[in-house]
Amino acid sequence: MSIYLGKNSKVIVQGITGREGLYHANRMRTYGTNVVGGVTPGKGGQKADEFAVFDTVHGARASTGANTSVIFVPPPFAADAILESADAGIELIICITEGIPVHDMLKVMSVVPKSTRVIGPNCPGIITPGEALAGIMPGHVFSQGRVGLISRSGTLTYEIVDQLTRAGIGQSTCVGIGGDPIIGTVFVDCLHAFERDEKTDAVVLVGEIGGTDEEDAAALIRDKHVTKPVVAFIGGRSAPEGKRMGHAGAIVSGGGGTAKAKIAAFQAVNVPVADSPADIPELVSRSGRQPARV
Amino acid sequence: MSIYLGKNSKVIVQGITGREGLYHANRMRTYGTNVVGGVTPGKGGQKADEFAVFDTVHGARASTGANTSVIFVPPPFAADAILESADAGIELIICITEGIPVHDMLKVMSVVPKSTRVIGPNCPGIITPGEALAGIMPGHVFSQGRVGLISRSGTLTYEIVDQLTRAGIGQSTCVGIGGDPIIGTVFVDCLHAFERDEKTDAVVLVGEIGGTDEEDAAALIRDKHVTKPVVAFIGGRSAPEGKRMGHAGAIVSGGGGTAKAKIAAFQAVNVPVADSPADIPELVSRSGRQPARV
Amino acid sequence: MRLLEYQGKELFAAAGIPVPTGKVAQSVDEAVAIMRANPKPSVVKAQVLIGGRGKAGGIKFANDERDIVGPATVILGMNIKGEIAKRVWIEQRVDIVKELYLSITVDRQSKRPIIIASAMGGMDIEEVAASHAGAIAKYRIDPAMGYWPFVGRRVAREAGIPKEVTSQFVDILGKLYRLFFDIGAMLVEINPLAITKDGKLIASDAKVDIDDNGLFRHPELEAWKTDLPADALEERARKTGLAYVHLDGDVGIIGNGAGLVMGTLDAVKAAGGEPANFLDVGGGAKADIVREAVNIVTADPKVKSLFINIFGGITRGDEVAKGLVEALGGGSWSKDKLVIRLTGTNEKEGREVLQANGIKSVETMNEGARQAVALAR
Amino acid sequence: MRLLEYQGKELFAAAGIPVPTGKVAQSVDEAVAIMRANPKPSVVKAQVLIGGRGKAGGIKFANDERDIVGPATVILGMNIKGEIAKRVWIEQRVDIVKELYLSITVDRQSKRPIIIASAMGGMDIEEVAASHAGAIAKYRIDPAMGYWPFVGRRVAREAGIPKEVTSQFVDILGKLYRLFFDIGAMLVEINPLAITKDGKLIASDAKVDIDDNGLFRHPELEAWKTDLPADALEERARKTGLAYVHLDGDVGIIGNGAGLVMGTLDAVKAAGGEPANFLDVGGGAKADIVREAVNIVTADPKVKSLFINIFGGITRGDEVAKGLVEALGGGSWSKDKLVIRLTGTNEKEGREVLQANGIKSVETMNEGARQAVALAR
Repeated sequence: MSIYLGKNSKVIVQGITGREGLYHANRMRTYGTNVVGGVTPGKGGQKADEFAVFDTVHGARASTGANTSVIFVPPPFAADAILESADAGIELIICITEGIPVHDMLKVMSVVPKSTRVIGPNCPGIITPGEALAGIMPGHVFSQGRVGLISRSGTLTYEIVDQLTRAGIGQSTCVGIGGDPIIGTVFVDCLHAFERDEKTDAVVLVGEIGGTDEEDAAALIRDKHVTKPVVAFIGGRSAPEGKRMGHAGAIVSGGGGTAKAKIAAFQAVNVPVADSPADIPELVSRSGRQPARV
Repeated sequence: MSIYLGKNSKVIVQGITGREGLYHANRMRTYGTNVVGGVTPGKGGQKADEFAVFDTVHGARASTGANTSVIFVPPPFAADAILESADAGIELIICITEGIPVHDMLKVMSVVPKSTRVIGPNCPGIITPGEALAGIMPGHVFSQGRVGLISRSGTLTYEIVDQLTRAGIGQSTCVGIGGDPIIGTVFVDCLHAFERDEKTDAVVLVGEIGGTDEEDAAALIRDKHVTKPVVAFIGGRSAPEGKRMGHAGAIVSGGGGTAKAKIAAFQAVNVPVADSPADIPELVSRSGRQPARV
Repeated sequence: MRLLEYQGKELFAAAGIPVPTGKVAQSVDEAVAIMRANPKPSVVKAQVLIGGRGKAGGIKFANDERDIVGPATVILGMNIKGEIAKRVWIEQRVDIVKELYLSITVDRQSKRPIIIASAMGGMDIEEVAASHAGAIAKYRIDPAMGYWPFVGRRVAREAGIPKEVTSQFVDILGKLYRLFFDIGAMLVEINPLAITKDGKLIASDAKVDIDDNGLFRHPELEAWKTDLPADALEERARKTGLAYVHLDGDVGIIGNGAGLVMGTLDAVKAAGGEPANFLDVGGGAKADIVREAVNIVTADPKVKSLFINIFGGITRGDEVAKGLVEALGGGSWSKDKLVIRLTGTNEKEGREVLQANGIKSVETMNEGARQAVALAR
Repeated sequence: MRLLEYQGKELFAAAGIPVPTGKVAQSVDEAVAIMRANPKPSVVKAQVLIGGRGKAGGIKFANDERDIVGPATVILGMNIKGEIAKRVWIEQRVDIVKELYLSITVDRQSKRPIIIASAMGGMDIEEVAASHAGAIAKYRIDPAMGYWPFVGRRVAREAGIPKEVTSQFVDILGKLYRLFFDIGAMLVEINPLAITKDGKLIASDAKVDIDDNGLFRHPELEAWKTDLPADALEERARKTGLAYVHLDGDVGIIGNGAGLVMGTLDAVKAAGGEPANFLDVGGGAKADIVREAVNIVTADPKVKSLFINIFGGITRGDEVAKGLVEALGGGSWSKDKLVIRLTGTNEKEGREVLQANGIKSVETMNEGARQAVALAR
């Protein structure tokens, strides 16, 4: 295990009897993740493919010892699902669902205990290559190694990871933190974790327009809380103000959240910012400590 | 200073331009309390007797460095006043107001930071004899000494303290925790504080019917978290079930909260329970370590 | 403020919680009219706050306008453990196959609302707790979080609520929580929460207790107060702002501060007497309040002696003495059947007033209690 | 969903926030009728979402049914920075002595609603922030705590709100917070919040932005959607579940995943081109979705070349290729003006489909961007 997720993670899927939930439960298991069951209210006691289904997360946790949950339930019920997992003592909650009302997430994040880590929503999940995959990422593009990755975007992550892997640079853990305005885990959280992680030598940070998460990350680096090399990429340099670019959180408004400001913030703390995903492997290779090859 | 309140406490009065607020602000100052001002929204900049009046607790704290607030505002506005003080960083909030809706206190206690101590509501306040009085207690019956006192009742406290003082037994700090069902500070909190306090040798605990605070205190003593001698008195032995005895919290319901159960709980952990307030001085004198005389 | 069943059910219905169709009647004629308009097999229930009305004969059945006459006549005016039934609630019978229990109350220890549920409904929950603790599920809600459906699912599972009705249960619990919150309740209880033959959940009974301190936010509930059984003296005291509780003994008691008055009651009881009441004049009481307190306590014909126990903190001894003299001057009570103990602020001035009017005072609470008990003999 | 001023003011009024009396008109006749019914000195305001309507001539005045004709005629149909004013809001003028600023929005960093207030209202708050940072008060509310009056008092004091209107301000802020919460808003803004000559606060303007993800809880607001200016292609895409944003360039872009599409736009721009749009087909897109995506992008007459950039994670390359072939087969676009880059899951199968249909593909995103820009020249 690098950060958050590893071989000891026992994963349940909330919404396992749904099309998406079951499909990805199988994919995760195929990847090697220890998927111990799933939850769908009212369907407890049934089986979904080979997975045991429970009515409640409490029940699932009591029976399986699950410590991680991946959530696929529809937006109106997703906040409830997150809170249920937190209430049941699940430590790592990964919410894939896209389209959760922002106010639901405001409420969720204000009441979830500090000891619970929520990732997402509207995220592709998290992968520690060779150990476990919790989410919807295409496992085959990832490779084991010592570069951590944090990203607000899914496919852009795959694109970048694919290039890293092709360049022989493996990953310790890759976290898709999600494209919504209010998310459980932000760049700063992951940077802290990667900084402490012995299996990570450098970090790739994939940001985009909207908000100030990237600026906060730059401030953390400026204040020396992160000493490992960081390479950044910022998507949305060509996005006009006021237009939401697919992700609910990717919007430049009131002159705030521009790619320009984010790039400047990183450059000011000597974090190289790639012009194109294709440039990232080389920037990583050149960065401070040389990450070990696969 | 023994617990919570002492010479370094800088006290403001919320609701200082009200009749009660101003009367007791003057009484507190006369006792020697460092009353640095008061708050009444809309009346900032005025004077109430010799006290500076502020519009907000923030303003009062910024100008005076207040760390303690005594609240006299009417019930509909009292929860707001408590939260205002907490938000402004006041460390000790004593709410005298009687009649605050229970649901207001549920909300308040669920959002007030753990670092903020709320005493009351519906309480007479707190006194560290010879140092400071924050509340409505008649200061003249108290005397300096080494016995701590915690009580759900006001006048019963004065009655008991009067007897202690007449018997030559002074008090370190006396805390009126209030007679409502939901209160900020309970017996257990005060017992912990007195246990750690170097200036307290023994504790008098004045309970009454309703709830299980006394049973919780007995459990704390049973578990050796409190090693100093404790003497208890329980009011309401003659109260019938289902009748509220003056205090909103003093009610036996569903067979729970009886004086009998509370007395039994204390006796089971070798805490002597006085039959009458008049017996308390002798029980204190006989208890474990001999408290120092005034 | 404890509500009668019909009031609780009205709140339930407004909150979207299923209740049997029903109407309340204050007279036999009204009851007959109700059955004439809707001749369905019905339950006729005495509207009293006291428990155990069923065993006392306060629940009967009727099918039409003719056979409602008997039950309504018997129940209206019935004395159930001291409480008179002034109303009957007539509701259509439902076929019940199982009874559940569901309530939300205030948990003082955790400072949170607590949900209590059980698949063993229809009996006293304390009895279930004593005999089948495992059959009861409890959940303390963080009021900052509020109710979310997962809470209901968790409670349902832990209480062993049948799976077929779990989603109804979750829905009802959500509505019950909102009601609890909206009206500032101390207790909302559905016992039994019935499962009908056709698999529906329905609130067969309703027990609601609203926090008196929060009632100012609900003027719309004020009207119901007059429907509730009340002690005339308690009502009178409430209007003066005095805390008075009527009890069964013969020693009248007045004091200042709830704790001290409770202690005084205990002292009277310990001296072998029976307190007639609890009366707290509050802090800083002036002469007129003391006078009214004496009048209220002594208006109870059972009172044989009066014990006044004042510890002067904010309350001034001379004010108390003046009020007492005024009350006695008005002829409402004889000083021969009176014991007063006055200490604290202005005790000297107070005792002078008493002495000047020939009223004797004692030094301690226990001595006062002894004398008051002796006077009541 | 950004609301027009008149919609925002309707919400404000329902929430108890004082707004000037007003009515909305879609035609000159309607405007005349409004003034005939209520001939008061009025402001006539273009209902557009874009800022700066005042400077663009979109705000005029009228006193009666005769002199409304000119302003209404000019404003209705007016093109303000590309947005057509389809409605005017006619409201009674108020005598303003001072303008304040008040808003609540979502603070991403603290994950809390944030209240922003200033005694310097009537101008862009970002400008105030830049020039007079000290004149702005901010307060991040814990949503678990909710709004309490002390928050308003604190904000009022820190923003320098005049004391005479502080209690009104506290009240309005409480109502604004409830509205923000009730409708799931991303932004509620009153700028200016005017102080009238007679010392009353009134919302002179209203800016409301509701979270689209929360709209399903507010079917009552759905009707307003049709009043809002919208891009026809964006509407069409929304119905298919595609995320499409219309831009000003000539290189059409389709990709999967918001981040990848954004990155593709950036690559096109870096290659010297101008993206015509943003279009994300989402994860796991099937052939029919791809076909519709091609149709939507190429329906924009400005599009001169099309760049499709797919990274196959869940999305399968062969499905994308099939959809593309179908779209081209339908004649909606020529393969000569097309560049496709297909990688990841089933990339081989996809490329075979493309090859079989004479469609060439490139290896990298940057190469694709270069070719697409060249094709648009």
